[in-house]
Amino acid sequence: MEPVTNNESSVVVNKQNTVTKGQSPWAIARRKFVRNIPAMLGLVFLLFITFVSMFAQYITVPLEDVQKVNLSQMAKEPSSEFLFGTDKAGRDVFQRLLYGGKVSLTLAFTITFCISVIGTLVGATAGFFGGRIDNILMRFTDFILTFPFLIFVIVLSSIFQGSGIMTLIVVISLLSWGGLARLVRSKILAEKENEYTLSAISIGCSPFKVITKHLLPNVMSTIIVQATLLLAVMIVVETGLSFLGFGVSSSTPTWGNMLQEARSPDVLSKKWWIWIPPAAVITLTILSINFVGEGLKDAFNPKSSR
Amino acid sequence: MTKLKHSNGAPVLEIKDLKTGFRIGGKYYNAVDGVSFSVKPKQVIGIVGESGCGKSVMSLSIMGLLPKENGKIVNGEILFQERDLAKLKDKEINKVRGKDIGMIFQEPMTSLNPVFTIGFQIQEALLNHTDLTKKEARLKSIALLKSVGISRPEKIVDEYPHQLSGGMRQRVMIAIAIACQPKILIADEPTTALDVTVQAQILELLKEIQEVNDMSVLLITHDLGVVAEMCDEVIVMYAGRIVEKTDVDTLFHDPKHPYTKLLMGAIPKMDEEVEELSTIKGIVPSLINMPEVGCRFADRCPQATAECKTITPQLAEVTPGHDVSCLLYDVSYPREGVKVN
Amino acid sequence: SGGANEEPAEEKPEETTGEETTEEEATDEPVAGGVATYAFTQPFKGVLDFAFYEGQDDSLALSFMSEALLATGDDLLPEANVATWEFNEDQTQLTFKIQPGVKWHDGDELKAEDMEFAWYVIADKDYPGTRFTNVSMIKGAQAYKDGTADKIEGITVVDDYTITVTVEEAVVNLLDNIWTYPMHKDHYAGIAVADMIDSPQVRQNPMGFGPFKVKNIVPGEMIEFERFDDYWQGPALLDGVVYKVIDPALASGLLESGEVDIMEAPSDQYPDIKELPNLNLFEEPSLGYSYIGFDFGRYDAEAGKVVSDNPKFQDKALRHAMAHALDRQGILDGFSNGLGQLLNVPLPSVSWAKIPDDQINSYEYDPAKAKEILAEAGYVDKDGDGFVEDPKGEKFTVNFDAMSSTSTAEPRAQYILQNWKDVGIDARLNGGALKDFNLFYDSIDADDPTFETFNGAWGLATDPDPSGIWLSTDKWNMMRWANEKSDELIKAGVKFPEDTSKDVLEHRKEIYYEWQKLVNDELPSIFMFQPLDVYAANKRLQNVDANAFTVQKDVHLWWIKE
Amino acid sequence: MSQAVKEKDILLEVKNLKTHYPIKGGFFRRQIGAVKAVDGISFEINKGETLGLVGESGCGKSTAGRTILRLLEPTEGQIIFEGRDITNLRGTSLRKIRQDFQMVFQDPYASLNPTMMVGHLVSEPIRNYTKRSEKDLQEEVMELLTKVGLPRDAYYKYPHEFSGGQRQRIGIARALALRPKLIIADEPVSALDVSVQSQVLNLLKELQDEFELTFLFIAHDLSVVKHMSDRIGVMYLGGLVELADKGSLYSEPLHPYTQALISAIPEPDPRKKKDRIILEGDVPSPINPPSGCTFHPRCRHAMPECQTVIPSLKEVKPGHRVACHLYN
Amino acid sequence: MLIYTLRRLLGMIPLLFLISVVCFSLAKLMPGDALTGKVDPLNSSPEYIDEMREKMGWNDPIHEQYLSWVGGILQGNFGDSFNHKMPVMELIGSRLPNTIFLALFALLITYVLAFVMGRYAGRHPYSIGDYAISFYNYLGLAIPSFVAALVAIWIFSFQLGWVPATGSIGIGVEPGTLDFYLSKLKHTLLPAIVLGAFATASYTQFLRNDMIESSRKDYVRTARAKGTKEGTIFNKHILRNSLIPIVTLIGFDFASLVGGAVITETIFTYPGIGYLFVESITARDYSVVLAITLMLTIFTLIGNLLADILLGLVDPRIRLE
Ligand SMILES: Nc1ncnc2c1ncn2[C@@H]1O[C@H](COP(=O)(O)OP(=O)(O)OP(=O)(O)O)[C@@H](O)[C@H]1O
Ligand SMILES: Nc1ncnc2c1ncn2[C@@H]1O[C@H](COP(=O)(O)OP(=O)(O)OP(=O)(O)O)[C@@H](O)[C@H]1O
Ligand SMILES: [Mg+2]
Ligand SMILES: [Mg+2]
Repeated sequence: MEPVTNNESSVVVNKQNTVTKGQSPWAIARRKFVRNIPAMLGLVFLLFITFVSMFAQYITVPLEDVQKVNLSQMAKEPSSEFLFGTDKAGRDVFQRLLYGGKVSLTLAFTITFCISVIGTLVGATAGFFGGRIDNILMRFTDFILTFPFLIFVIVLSSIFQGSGIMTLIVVISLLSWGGLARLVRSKILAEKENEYTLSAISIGCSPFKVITKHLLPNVMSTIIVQATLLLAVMIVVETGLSFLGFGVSSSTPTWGNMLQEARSPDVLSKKWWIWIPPAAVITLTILSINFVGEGLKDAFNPKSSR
Repeated sequence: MTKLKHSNGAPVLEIKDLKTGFRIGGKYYNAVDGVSFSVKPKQVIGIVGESGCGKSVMSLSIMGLLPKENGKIVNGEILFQERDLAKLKDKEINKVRGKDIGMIFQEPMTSLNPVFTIGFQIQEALLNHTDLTKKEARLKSIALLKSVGISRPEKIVDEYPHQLSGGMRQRVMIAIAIACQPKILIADEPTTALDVTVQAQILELLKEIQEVNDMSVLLITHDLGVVAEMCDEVIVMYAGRIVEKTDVDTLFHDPKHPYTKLLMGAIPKMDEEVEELSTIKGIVPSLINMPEVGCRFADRCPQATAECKTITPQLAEVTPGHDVSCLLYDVSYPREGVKVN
Repeated sequence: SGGANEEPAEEKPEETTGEETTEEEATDEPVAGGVATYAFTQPFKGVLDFAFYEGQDDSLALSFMSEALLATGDDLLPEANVATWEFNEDQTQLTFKIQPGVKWHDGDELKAEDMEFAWYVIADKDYPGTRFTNVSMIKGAQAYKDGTADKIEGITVVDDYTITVTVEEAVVNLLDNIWTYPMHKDHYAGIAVADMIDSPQVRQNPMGFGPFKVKNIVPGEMIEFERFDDYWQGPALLDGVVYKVIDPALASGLLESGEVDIMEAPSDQYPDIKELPNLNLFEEPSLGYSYIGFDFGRYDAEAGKVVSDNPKFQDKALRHAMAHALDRQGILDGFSNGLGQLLNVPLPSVSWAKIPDDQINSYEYDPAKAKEILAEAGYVDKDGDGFVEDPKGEKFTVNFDAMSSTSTAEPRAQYILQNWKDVGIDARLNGGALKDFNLFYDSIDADDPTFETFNGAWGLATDPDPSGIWLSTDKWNMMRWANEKSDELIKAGVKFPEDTSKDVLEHRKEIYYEWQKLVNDELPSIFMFQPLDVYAANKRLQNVDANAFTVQKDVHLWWIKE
Repeated sequence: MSQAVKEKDILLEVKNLKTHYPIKGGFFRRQIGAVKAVDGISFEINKGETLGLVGESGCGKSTAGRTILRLLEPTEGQIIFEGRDITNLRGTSLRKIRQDFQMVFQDPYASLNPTMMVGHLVSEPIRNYTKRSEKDLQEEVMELLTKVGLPRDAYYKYPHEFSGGQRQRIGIARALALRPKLIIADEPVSALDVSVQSQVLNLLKELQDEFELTFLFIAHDLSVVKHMSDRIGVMYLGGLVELADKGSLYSEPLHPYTQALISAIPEPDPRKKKDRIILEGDVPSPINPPSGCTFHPRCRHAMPECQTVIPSLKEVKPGHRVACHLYN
Repeated sequence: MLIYTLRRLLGMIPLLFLISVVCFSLAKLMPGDALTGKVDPLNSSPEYIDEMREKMGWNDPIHEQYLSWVGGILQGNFGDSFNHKMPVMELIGSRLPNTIFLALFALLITYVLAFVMGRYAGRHPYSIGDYAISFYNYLGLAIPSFVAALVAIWIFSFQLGWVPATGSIGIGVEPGTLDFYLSKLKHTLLPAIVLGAFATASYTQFLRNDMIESSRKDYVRTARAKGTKEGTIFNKHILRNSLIPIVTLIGFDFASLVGGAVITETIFTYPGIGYLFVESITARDYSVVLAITLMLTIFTLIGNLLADILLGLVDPRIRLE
């Protein structure tokens, strides 16, 4: 019988001096997560797609060759030579998919990371200190949140067009940390009510220590879950923007740029192999991210039993 | 106050060998494990025991309110007016709930629906079981509020739960429970969340209502003081089983079960000075760690012998009206040095 | 398309039988009735007067309801429409004679004063449109615009049907340039010029004397036209026409389903549309071309002319090599479905002034030759990185820019770079990305130093005069290419021959041939190709014909065969 | 243990302490009022004694405790610790003084950071104030854990692996880690079952003897307070209404509120009959406390002057202070 | 409540001011203007372009341009669209109803679907129906709206021909007639479904989970103890509590739907605000871009306010002051 989180059950009264280590909440969450089949499948898929994308150059040909237009093999159907066929410029869809994944995923991961950092920083500071600091930070967050996101990204990306994906990352990150900051703040406010915060202060922890050692680990699960969902959103944002022509420059392969080809009905109807793979990969990726997110949420939820 | 009204009428409610289980990881574990007792008309029965000993589960079993996902009555009968409540369908038991048996819960703060007015929530009980019109029901609910000691009931009917204090909410809960003048009121720790002075008010109210309505009351609590004050008969539970059952006076002045004795010694008394309170070592075993055979208290019992772990004691009458479930008093296992008083 | 992305203004359909013959023509007798749907792929603005409109979106709609005094023939020469014209001796006076009995949609007769009114509106100081260049040659028009005169000196209304204009200076292409769309004076009575563009007279009840009149306008979405029974060439056969805006992506589907009867087919859907059995296709070379320009220098605003001071592309051999390196036919076939024809001079193939191809260099795709030329010019790979160094031995890279307008823009740019790399030129996409239309032209305007070669497109006029973009004084000389010889020829091309007996057309032809040879040889930009416009019409729609600039020819003769 | 207390050995003195929570509102979100959670209380705690503080929920016990620890800013009044006014300490000096008083919290579930190992939880206060080798620390913490009745390997476990009573022991160990002079225990047993409660109470008493601790023991259960304390203060609506030795408080409660409170406690003996004083109504809101004596609207003995004059806490008998006009 | 609303409205003023500054600066930072690349020797001339730029004030110092712009707005004048040659307000006024109609329609679909499915799944958790709904939800969350739009067009317009794929109104219908409204409905159906049906997922999931959670609440037990029927318990006690958070999001949603319609409108060439915006960005039609941005910002602000007020109205526990 395995130890249950039920408070009364698993107290190990150890008479000998052997040291048995306890299970941290993280370890418990990990165990719960590992048992969640959809979440694990999602994670495996996500890791797989990330891995093959990140190592695209070792798996297939170098980027320059992938980008090479080949007029003699345009829009070829999938075959043994071209796993997913070729696009209208004669480029191997499969190879582009890998490189596209590299850019799309890097973008999504980086943006998510930036958002998480900014959002956490702002949210935690505002929530912990309260008062004037909170007021100022939250007004600023409101300000950011008021911008119609898509509209502003479009405007900004037409200002900074061509200056690479770095700018896109900065632009999107700066525009979208507001929600997370609010969430973190409210979580911190709630956690602050818990007596352990008072207890930390009363044993002489500095505010910095209270935030980093006591509050953040407790809101971390929320942040992680939220970041996972954000990751999915960011993939949609990248693909959507690129689809509209306001995202990553079309000279770089990304899933969104690949999908853009489907705007031509000819491709949409007759050359399914050009757009179905990116569409499917996008959908599957988001699906698996959502599964992972759901799994994490479940794993972190002390009430859930799995 | 406790006029020991041992009325000799037929029991209103009779529980026979009730076993209620919860599914944990695919297996059922009994949180209530073979409980039998009966409630006579106008009797106030107290049920005491530590947290987790199955008091609430038992009361929920009677009301058919066990969580559907993982809880069910495994065995036993709950006889009420010649019907076995344990076997009734949802629809049928719905007609009993709130009408013949009322119930109030521990948490007055969360037991009322925050988005409906007080009036609505009382009327609902009335409309469920009577043919009153809405208007009549409203008037009745105002009367009910008044009867549970709420001043300005005309105003309170239209207020929302969050506008009331804990004590007032518990009064509202009582009003709901007695709306249809039930035969039995089950009160699951009705005052645990309240302050002593408010507790005193509520207990006073309960007594009054019990008398006026001629109800039987099943009062669940872990506060021995409340039991002493309110009850005619007391049932002490431990880990899903009844360990001792007797009238209130006997229990407090002549407790038999070691658990009961320890429990009594653990509470500081107002008028006595003790340097050290008695303690019970260890904790209640959790459902899944429950020993299969033997006395469930054996692990913590200072008087336990080896047999206690192998022989399951039965609840048996030791002296008239005093049932104990302990090998110490079981005549079929006489031992040396057993002090039977 | 980019560059002069607006369609040239002289798109008046007129009565000539097209040389285009499509499959089986209708054998039956025309039947009146029915409504045809003409689709366009961008929302129209609804500025429904030729004097004010700006884009093709409105001009296509206008073509159903408005006409000009003159029209343009399939050979791109002016023709009479509702008026004939006459020049005086020294070619400084032009007289229009309007055919009597031409009715506006409100029943009033078209009069000379309507033409006069149009010129006055355009020359007005409050006129917000772009057409002043089309009246500026009239004597006194500038003065009127500046407010120094209250009449335009050069305009004389002789009688109701006759009007004469005097021009400042005789030019050979006056007829091509002068504004000939009348505006119904009474229709605009009481409206200040500044307010006209927003007035209901333009927006809701536009006025013309074409075969159809407006019945209903859904802004930005569609215009319903109904037959105008008093049309001067007799009532149209169709009951009406619907001008409808659709998503380009859906063109082929809508054509297939018959929801759209006729439209210019988006080139990317050509393969699809070609396959549709219910359509007739009309393929016409359009008035425009794409090119890759070299950056020769900058525009000196103070001096008002371009200065070709960028040393990079001064070597003609380099330019020739880069042209030979390009697989233009491949690009055309690969990215434009082969819809176009290569060209080597900036004149439309249908123009009378176009030099025959055998007299000029056609710059075939020949990488070997390109490498040869490069090597001769001193561009050789000295450090063995696979790319040539310049004659001084320094690293040689070429930046390339293109607009991100269509979905094929990216692979096309990629392919062009590949072509150049194949002959050893280290060509790169400037900044790693395509630029949107605005940034592209902003950078050119600002003489962005990173701009070295760029893929643009131009619209072509019916008249061959290349001034406006090819003179060294033109601000729109995007290559910043200054060449004295070229300037001379361009200026001579619009002058009347000194030998007055010489045929003006022949005279100009000679000059333009010479200019084309020069440009073809100097190659300030690599001329890519002239696109082919494809018009698709449902087979039920009869009497449809197209030329280089329109499919809306003789719309009053269209009819529907069920 | 209280025998050893020398009369004038005052550890902590609280003078006219007030803590108000501001209420914001109105158009400009100005402060429009205050929750007068603690409204002028004065008492002192002698070295080595246990002062109990009882009162109903919301009467300001926790607020008082927290204010004394300077976890909340006092609105008014003075807190004097070992003769030193600590009311206005800030920053480092405040952190320094915190070594000397510690707190045991009510909710054993919420007061331990669930993400930290017990060993770290308990050693954290030491880490905050001293530099010690990891090994020493571990030894010390394990020692401490055994002191409070936990196994040594609890060090490596997480709070969720313990029962409520055990968690409360962890909390106590943590409070003891710095060997503080004063421990404020804020309802340390109210969330526990009787059997467990008695364990914790016994433990606290033991520890008090062993470490010569001074306690401010807050609870709403009068019998528990009485069991634990030498002297007891009774709070009502932010004010201290009575302060006396536990013996005299129980045998001879003076304030009508204290009398009602004591009589409300159900006696675990059915044979004892008491005259129950049932209070009318609810405790008024601390935002708008009644004028004069805050208890007057519910008081059986209310006199006209109770409505206007605020009674002050006066010593009416040796060691027995009460704030009531009846004893003027 | 009134005071609360007023205070919130007042609080918007500085925010709006800041946002207008940001918007304006951004618009001016975009490369090119409405006249860029209008290179057409036949129709235009460099002189004309210079003259127009001067006339439009595009050569003035930026703060002066800003002041005159803001000055105009304060008088209700957002300037003229350069591209459409008409006052911006009129232009937006002609497109806004379409977008609002689309947004409301989508909102209706979202809420109805979410309500029906969420209620079912919440009442019958872990049933086959629940799993089917979950499956739909996961797909809904994973398929980006533009992919859905493309597929929907292909299937419903091209293959099945049920609904038109573009525009907002059919040919030859008189405004005001029944046909007119039917035609509008038909045109809006597909984009609304794509916009609405795919937004459903998160709400459905939310409603379901909240209902399951609510059904474990103490007050539900109380209701059962009163003898209330199961149906009533779900439809009244549980649903009422679970709907509150969703319903109050309507205001917020509406604002974000209007702003988020960019992609959908563009794909469906649905002449609404989103499409106009993309069009105007490409054409650098500043006055329109600015007006739309500002308008959507105000929508967002009002939406947020509305959400809060709604919450205060439906949830008796929350009092706004
Ligand atoms: N829904 C449930 N699922 C699984 N186990 C349950 C459930 N409800 C109660 N139990 C278990 O049943 C046992 C008895 O619980 P019950 O609530 O009856 O205790 P109690 O005596 O009422 O305690 P308390 O004084 O805390 O109310 C406990 O071990 C508890 O963990
Ligand atoms: N952060 C706060 N903001 C505003 N009011 C508060 C705050 N904390 C407590 N209060 C109010 O102050 C009063 C006193 O609260 P306090 O927590 O000190 O009471 P208590 O006696 O400890 O009660 P309990 O027995 O419930 O712990 C209460 O009315 C409470 O509502
Ligand atoms: Mg219980
Ligand atoms: Mg407290």
